Amino acid sequence: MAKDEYREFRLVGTRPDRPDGLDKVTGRARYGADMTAPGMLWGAVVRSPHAHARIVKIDATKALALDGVKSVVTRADFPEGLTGEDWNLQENTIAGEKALYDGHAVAAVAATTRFLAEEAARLIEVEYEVLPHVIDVDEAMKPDAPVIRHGVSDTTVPEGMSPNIVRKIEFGNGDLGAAFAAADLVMEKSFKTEATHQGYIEPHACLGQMGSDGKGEMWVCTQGQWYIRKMCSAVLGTEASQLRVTPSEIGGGFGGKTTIFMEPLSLALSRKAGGKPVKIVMSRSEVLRATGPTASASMDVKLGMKKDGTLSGIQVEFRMQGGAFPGAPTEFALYCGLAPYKFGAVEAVGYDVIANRPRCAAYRAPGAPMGSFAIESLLDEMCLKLGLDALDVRFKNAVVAGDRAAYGPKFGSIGFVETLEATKNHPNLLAELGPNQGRGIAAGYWFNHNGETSVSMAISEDGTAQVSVGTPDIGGSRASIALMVAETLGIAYEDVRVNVAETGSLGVNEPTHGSRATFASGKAAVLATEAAIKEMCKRAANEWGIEPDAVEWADGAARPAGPNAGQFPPMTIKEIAGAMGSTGGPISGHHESLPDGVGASFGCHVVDVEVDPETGRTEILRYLVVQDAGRAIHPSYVEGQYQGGAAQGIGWALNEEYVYDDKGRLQNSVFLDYRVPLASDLPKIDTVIVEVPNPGHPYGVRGVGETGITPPLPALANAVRAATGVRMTHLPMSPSKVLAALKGR
Amino acid sequence: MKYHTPSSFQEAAQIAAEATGTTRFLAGGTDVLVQMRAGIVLPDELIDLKKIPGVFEMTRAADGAWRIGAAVPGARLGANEDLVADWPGVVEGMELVGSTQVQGRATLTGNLCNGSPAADGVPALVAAGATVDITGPNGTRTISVQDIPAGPGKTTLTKGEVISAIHLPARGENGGDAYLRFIPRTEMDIAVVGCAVNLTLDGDVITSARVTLGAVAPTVIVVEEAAAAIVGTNLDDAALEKLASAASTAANPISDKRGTREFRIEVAGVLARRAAKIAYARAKGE
Amino acid sequence: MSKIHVTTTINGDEVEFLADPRETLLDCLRDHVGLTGSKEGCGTGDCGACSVTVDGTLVCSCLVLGVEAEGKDIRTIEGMADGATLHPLQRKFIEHAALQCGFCTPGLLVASKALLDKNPNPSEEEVRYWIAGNLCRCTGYDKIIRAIMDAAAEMRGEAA
Amino acid sequence: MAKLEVHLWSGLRRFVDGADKVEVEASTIGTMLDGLKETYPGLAPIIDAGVSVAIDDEIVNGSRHRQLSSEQEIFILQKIKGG
Repeated sequence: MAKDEYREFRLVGTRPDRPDGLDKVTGRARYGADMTAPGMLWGAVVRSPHAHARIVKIDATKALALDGVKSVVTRADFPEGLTGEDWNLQENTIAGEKALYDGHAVAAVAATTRFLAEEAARLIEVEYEVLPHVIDVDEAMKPDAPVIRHGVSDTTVPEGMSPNIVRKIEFGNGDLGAAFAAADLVMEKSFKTEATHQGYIEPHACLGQMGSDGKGEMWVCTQGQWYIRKMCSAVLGTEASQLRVTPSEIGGGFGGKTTIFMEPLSLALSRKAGGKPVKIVMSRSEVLRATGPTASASMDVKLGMKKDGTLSGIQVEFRMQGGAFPGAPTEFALYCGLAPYKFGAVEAVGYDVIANRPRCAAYRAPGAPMGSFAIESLLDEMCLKLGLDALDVRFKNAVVAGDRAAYGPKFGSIGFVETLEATKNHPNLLAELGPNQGRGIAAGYWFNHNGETSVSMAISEDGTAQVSVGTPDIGGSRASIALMVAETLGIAYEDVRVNVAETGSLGVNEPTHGSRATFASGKAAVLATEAAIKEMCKRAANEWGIEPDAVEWADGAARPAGPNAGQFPPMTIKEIAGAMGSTGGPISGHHESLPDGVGASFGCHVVDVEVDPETGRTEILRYLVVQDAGRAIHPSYVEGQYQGGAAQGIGWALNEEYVYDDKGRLQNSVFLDYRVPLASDLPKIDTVIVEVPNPGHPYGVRGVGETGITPPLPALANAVRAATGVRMTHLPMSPSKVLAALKGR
Repeated sequence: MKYHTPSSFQEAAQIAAEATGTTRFLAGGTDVLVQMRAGIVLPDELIDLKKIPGVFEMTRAADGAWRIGAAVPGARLGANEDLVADWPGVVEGMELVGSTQVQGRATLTGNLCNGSPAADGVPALVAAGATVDITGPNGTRTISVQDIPAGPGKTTLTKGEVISAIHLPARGENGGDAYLRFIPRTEMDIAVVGCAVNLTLDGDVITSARVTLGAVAPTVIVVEEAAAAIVGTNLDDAALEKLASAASTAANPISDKRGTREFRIEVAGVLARRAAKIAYARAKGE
Repeated sequence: MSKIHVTTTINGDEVEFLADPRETLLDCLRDHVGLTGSKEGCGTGDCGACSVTVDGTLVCSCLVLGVEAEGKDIRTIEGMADGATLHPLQRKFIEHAALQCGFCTPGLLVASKALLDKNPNPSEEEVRYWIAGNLCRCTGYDKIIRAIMDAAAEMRGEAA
Repeated sequence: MAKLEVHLWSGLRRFVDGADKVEVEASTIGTMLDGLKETYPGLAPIIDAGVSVAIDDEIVNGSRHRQLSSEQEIFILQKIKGG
């Protein structure tokens, strides 16, 4: 798509109020738990207290004897014979033969009140035979580790390895031996990161209704209503089109709301209770025990560097557990961790491993933060060893368009060097540091994603526009899409209303994931708008009696062009829309595709910390995010993504982690002990939006949501190293760990 | 669950004494409601003390001693300038409990009765030598705060007994107290280690001291050796080192999700040193 | 389980409801009174999404029983605007893009209003500590802090 | 139909007799993947489970009907989506 980098825009790049702002500051916006329905029942879920146990018997007699208890479901109420990912989804929704992790659902109950449902859940008796369990990824890979399930491994796993290793990823190029021989310094280190949770403040909630005919309705907080529809239908054995899913406003997702958890349970309970709607709202503890989280990782890196900072070769092995099912994002950890630099020779090996933990869900640039932590940490350590400037070394090895990524293909238009330039010029790099203070720098990368996209727009009788998109607005995408449509149409921003549609009114859309909403729905909305503009030009041409090709659209009006230029006064969108009932009927535009032209985004973060040498506590003094946005449609929400990603990365680096006891039970399933960053923990987060427009998008957009969580992990580790002289290789860098490292224990 | 709103502590004690099922007293509710929500405690009888006259009162007697009603929330302690002037350590301990929102409800009495070894409100109360009034089915008694905690989640209160007020002694001249805790974040966490120091001076010399530690043993502990290390000194570096060492030696913590045993032992000494400096400065009126 | 009749004032209006004594004020607001602006993010007083004021005191409504509302003056997010006129904090939150998903927003607005009612000129640090019990996972708090500081300045009559 | 050169990640090489790239006659992404599966049955489960295809400097998901030419550089990658 042709696009002029120096185009000036009327609206793109401005910062108007978001369309849903008023609803969201007045409490009117309706989220997952805010919907009720006549005759509604409340659902509650019985969850395994064991990390790994055979389910011997489930007896719901006492629960069903309570007045007001309307239905109980177990795995027996779900169809048999599912395979592959459908089976994984069903098994994770409700355990079959075995409970695979602490918090795994084993039964569910619906009753007339929430208290009654909870009481009934407590009365459902489940007999378990507790089995040996395994939590840690390296433990799970050992030949004698307890086996979660046999037959999960795909054909990439060599014979003779533990059945818990379900996938092996290998790629590479060049002669590693020669590369290391040519290096002036070769170092190797091992790194670990613990599992963290997306930590959205809104717990999962849904209101589901399904009759015995398999027709159903669902109101749910989700990043993707069509995914909910497809997955629920698969798990229940019903037809997708018979289930209509309406997305509520969504209270955060970060990848964690791209899949199903208890949604099929509400439908199954409803179906069994004569079609009464069933609402299920998870507690925070259920959210932490049974949804999300991300994978934990154990990683080895060996890197070769020349005296001048040139990288000569890298060898990495990443092992990641993603819970009791395949899907740890090991390949993304490898791809993204290796993406920023020309490494010379590369040898990369990864393992996807299962363990007795909740099934990992996507979390903002899945895998990338772990990979970057390992590689950027070692890179930093080697810069220190060779006395090189960390930013200079990154410049020297940075990939540019046309360079080949470590995982194979070449990069298209990217803005990594521009991002490093902007970092270098930022005043934060000149701030003086005191005792026990240190500065850390790290880069990060995310591919960005296109995904199935279907958008409709229609011109209203008064010349305003409505746009229906399938990607829930999780952070201001209504505003960015309205800006692009209004820009394209030449009308006011306020004259565009963007609706997030339910599954009945558009073709299939993938969720708001992969940083795709403003890129993909935005691009489709612009193309849909161009289709409507073409029709409006045709209407004007008909009125003027000239060829449609001889009409152009500018500033919200059709204008005769070419030989007809100036022959007629412009016909405004209001005039065309007002007459459309008598000129051929409604005017609308539609676009559906897998949009091409995805543009990747690089970022660079700089953090200054102070570490208390007596307690190991890390305080963040200042924080800088620099990232390529392609073009910022609504810069405030681009900055918001940068700041939010940084904050989540800071939490991951310093305090957040899943803590298990020796029985494999999660020890910190409340926000009191799952420590996400607080307002008082953070400084202002400075941002620089770099704009290297993406040629694949009509306004140059690159996805911006995910890259920002990638650099904080290594940036913080590098800063702590600078402040203390101690290299932390195991996240989180909790005070206990840092103090122990300082004391040389 | 039955919800009671007695109009006297005698009535409250009576209801509790006669109850056959699980009973909980409700003041601020910031522990009880959390336990109810999580299904850890499902009371049959919930006895709300807030309708009892005087439970929100906070008074300083002519001799300088304080009486703090059972339902006075943390935010009101901090808002009382006289109390802050007399017992800043007690106030800062309570004010560290939870968020601003929790401060609107949580009480010192509740913090004490919850029985958590990590309760932030308790070490400074013990260091101050505070006492509590207890009403039971057989009358009232007054005991030291130190004698209330009996282990994690446990108190020495017997069936039907309820605390009606907390007493702090008169501050007197040249005294100061301080409480510090260590948490990983800046707010909202449970103490990994807590330490309170209460001392009095004659000129620059410490004449008496009490040092207490939280979260390093099943209950709050009073570290006599730590106090002895600084009494008779002007808190010089040697005294501070001895204090820190005594605090670390006295700590006998567990390793858990909030911190390791080694970390707690080490930091107990660090906090003792830091808290003592603050208390000393306060005693000098600095 | 017998229910208890509660008469209370919410956002200036007298309201009656029947509460199961186990229900929190948050449950009652959401399920009996139809005020779903206050959110439950944790149920343990750790996230602040359910913040309301009771007789002027900022609390987590998940840590107050519904029956305790008897005779009290409750203020929620739904009562923050004066009719069609937004409170300056509400306006500044929109203007500064201080919300992404918006789920924590009602609680943050109620909490920050309680701060400005008490202290019209807080420092950034005071704001950060006052709202430490209001978790936001989307924004990193930066724009929230800017919005509160700007609203405070405007309310003091200072130019932003 | 064109003769396409397709690069594989090295973990797949044992299904194609150790080669790091293979040739296949095809005109679109779909026929290229089908051709690979037919010639190298070991690749079938991997491809069926979902892969992304990089064409020159762009990573493409879905789009079986996208035209390919022998001048393009083609890589098979693990399927990419995101959070």
